[in-house]
Amino acid sequence: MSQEKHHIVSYTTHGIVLAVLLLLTAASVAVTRLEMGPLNTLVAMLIAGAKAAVVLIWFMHLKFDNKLYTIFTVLVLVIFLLVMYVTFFDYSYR
Amino acid sequence: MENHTEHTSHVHRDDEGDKMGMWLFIFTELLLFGMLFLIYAVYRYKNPVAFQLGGNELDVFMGTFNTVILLISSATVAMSISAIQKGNKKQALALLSVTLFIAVVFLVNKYFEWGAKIEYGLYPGGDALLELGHGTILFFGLYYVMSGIHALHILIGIGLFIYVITQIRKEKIHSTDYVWLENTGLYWHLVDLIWIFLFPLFYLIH
Amino acid sequence: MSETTTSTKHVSFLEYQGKYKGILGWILSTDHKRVGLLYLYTMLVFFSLAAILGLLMKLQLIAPGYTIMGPQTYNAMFTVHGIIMIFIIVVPGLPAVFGNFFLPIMIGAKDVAFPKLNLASWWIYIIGILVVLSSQFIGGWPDTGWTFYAPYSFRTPANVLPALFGAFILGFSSILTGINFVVTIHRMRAPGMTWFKMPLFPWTLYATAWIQILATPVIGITLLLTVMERVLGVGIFDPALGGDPILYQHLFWIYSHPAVYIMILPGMGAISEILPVFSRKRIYGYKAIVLSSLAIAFVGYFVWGHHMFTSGMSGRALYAFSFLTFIVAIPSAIKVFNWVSTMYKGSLNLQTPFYWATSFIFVFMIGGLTGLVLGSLATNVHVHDTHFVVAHFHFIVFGGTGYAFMAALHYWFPKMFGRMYDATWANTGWVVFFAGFLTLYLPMFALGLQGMPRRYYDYLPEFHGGNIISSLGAILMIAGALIIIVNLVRSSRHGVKVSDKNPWGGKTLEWETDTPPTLENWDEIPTVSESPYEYK
Amino acid sequence: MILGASTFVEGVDNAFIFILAIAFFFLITITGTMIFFIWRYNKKRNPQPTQIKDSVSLEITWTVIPLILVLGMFYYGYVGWIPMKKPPEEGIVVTANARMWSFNFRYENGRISDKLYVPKDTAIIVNLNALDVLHSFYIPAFRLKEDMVPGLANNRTWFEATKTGTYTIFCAEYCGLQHSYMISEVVVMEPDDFWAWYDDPDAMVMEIPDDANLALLGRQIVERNGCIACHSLDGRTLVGPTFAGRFGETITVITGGQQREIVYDEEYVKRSIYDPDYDITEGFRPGQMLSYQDEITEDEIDLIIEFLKSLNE
Repeated sequence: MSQEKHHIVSYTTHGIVLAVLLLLTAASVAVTRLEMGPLNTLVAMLIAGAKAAVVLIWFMHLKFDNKLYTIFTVLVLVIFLLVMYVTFFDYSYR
Repeated sequence: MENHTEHTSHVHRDDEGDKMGMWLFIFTELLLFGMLFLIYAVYRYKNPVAFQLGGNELDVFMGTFNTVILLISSATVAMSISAIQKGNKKQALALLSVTLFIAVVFLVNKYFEWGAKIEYGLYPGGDALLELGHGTILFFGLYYVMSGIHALHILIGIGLFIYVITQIRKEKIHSTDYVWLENTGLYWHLVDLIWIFLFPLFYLIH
Repeated sequence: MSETTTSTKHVSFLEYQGKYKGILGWILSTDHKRVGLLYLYTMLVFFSLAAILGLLMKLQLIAPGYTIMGPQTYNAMFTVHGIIMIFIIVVPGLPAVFGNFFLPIMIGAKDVAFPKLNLASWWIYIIGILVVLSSQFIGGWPDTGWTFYAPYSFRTPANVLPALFGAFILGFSSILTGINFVVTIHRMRAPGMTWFKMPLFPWTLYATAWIQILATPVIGITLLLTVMERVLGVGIFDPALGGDPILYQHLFWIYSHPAVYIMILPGMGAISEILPVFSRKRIYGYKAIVLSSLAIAFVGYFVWGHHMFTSGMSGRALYAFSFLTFIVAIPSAIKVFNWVSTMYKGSLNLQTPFYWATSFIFVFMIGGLTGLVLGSLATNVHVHDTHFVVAHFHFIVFGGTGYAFMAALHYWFPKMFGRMYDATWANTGWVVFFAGFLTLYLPMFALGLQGMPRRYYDYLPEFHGGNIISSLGAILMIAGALIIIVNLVRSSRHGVKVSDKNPWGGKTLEWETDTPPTLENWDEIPTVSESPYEYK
Repeated sequence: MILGASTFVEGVDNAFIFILAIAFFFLITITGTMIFFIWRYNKKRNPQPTQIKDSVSLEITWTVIPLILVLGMFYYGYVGWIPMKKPPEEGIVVTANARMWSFNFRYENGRISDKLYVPKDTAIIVNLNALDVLHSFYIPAFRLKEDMVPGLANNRTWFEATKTGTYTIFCAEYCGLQHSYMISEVVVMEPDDFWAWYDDPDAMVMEIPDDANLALLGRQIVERNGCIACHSLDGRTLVGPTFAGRFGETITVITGGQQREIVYDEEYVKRSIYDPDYDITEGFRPGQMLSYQDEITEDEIDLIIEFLKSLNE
């Protein structure tokens, strides 16, 4: 019952994914040199978010696995972000 | 009533279940680090200038280097799963050894990075740090706590890789039973995932 | 020969002789039922200890001033009482005991998904307990209260580290149980048992397990940071170094409010099992109860701030939290209405579990309705941190979880031990306990309204009246608890044997196994076609 | 309800009445229904159960009605609370200092008192200042409570008393050993009386008449600063060493990790007040007392010494 067929990800795919991740890292470091004020943080977080998504989808096989894991992951992220949001109800208005 | 040995305690194998368990564990880790990120966000919000200055103290090159090698190690671990699925034991072992090596290099880097800071007195309770303002104390407090807990996870990862490598050698992990490797891989990606956020937060944003 | 084979096949899990004999056969057994009982026995021991501490505290409060102990002892006692009751008894509570024992059986599985991990989580639990209690031998008891509020928890000269570490370790045990249950429910339901044919107790365990997985790490890191604060002085919560003590409270309650639902949800599940059986009726509003459990689990994450209405948070955060708190009250109300409706036109079998279940509804209502007083901003400011809060959460955590635990214990007792308890003693115990409970906690509401703060070693003369009644109630309640425990412990060894698979006439799967169940519960995994509680 | 003496009382009590009325209604109705069911549908009276279908409309009904009611509760709670968060522009500003385990109150003209004296019908803005750990400023009669958080900027509250009299101030946030003794009083006076007290020059400048009882004045300072929460006057050991019968004795202290014998003299008393951790009396723990550097003047210390001397008699 446990031996459902598994998708084997090719080395090429992994290579491309790694290349993308390294590029994003380089972009992230490069962008810091620009002076954009508070936008810096936003851009850095967006790039980090993109990298995280790439790792989750390809390296962690969310793309190929049971969709349940994707649902769980999204749910967990939603809860975390909401907790963060609600906390800032305090700090932004103090 | 002595002889019940014929009763075989059922060998229940459910790779999908094992993987689900690992994912759930990863969620607990995400929330654990998530709360550290929450603390970071709050203090950055309250002490923007001190956090910028604190970031300047850290070595961007070291951070970038560690990020790059950690990403590579994530790729090698992912590839090792493909290798084992194809039944290619040798390649899998080679890829895992690379990962293990990188994990050790990461820790060595961390050791030197921390060592340099501690020499300056930039550690919790250290003289140099106490002279700086509250915001900087918080920045370095968080830096040590977050990268420290992350390093602890790397250490655990090293243990897991050693275990998995020996199991592959013993043919306990092979092309039809590799959930241990898969779960170790998931764990390692988690470690990578956290670093992906730690890196810009501490080293990059000025 | 043929006879021996049948008897070996149907030997109960209590008598089954595995690799190890005697006590080792228990503490090294991965059988989910034995693990469940291990938790039960451990909890019995520590519940008794913490209850004695509670009684001593009430005796100290019977009159103003020094009665039987000094303030340091008193402060240590309410701290240890809180830590044991919260982290060792009610958080693991129903999931660890009845969840372990009955979840696999109720969904038609042979064991949980990870039996070894299950045993490991009991061992981690024991280690956690030992670490907590070790403080007594290495530097004395902590005196921070179970909340470990910053900055007192790292300013006090008392010995706080073992308690912090112990609670941290206990968290791991809780997480592992949660992971185990979620995977078990996803992967091991019997053929035909779709999600909406699953009984309600497993449903609430499922919701609970998710909270255990997602909330427990929050307290883990918070406790760890407090340890680091004490040992290294990292400054994260220390106002002297720029830290914000209110952030500690945020983190603490981000876990500890959902933890209240870890405590109460499985109790609600157990009540939802018991009422239909003793009413001989289908549970009213099955789907409403399921959905409200999930809703509670989800919304419960975002209401933690109502523990902090006077903490110095921003005003906007305050009314956001107050609003969400009122929203989360609704699912509980829905459950109460459905339970009462289940009794309507039933054929009520007035037995001990039914008494516990109905008294659960009563005390839970008091707890819930006084919760509304605490959720509303204006009233909260007055009664926050007073005896009103103490009364409220004892009504929820003890009145809710505790009564549900008792109901579940009296309900499943014959299945677990293959013996029946003495019903007269059980009912007597219930009456005495119930009376004592109300006498103990109701006056606290009045004391809180009058303004008596909590965690008070001594009080002004104007609070004397309420405290006398309350303390006498404590004595009565402990007497009731004693009757109940003695009756159950005695009956588990000497009670009348029950061989009937289904003494109460329940419809869920656990009543189709042998009494007590065999090692793997089933000779053959059952197939499910009907939804649970299909009474005709 | 209980005694109320501030402008907040009405709003808070209205919320109490609204919520408690609904709560009692539901508690009594539902419990009554349960008891009725147990009587009417028990096995003897009703041997055959009747199965009933779930009704979506009923579920919706008992979701919506409670929802409306709790929104009403939210509203009452909000309305009763919002004035607490809006201190008026003008009023008497008092700084409340809390430390383990005493309060004191500093007025704008520099006057310090261990009780909070306020005029009736006047807005009092209280800056909350915690020196060590969390405390909470709680006046039940005013329906007022706000935590005192060390390091928190703009930590304040306000009230306007409506009745003269004396009301208790509690510390509601657990703060250690003597938490339950951390009590003070707010004295509400007629405005004229208050201003007379406030402007009383004798209390401002310490002019000690020749025939004054110095020890008694010292005792007042000791009490005002809450010293006796930790230092007993009758020889009992509390958090710190007792005051009784010590002055002039030779005592054993730990100074910088070294044990030494010193005389309990004027110099020692002063050092212990301004730098409490310098000498720790044997058998006691450091870190328990904060410096009173800015709160007790040297002149006052002289009076305290007179008081300590008087305890030897």
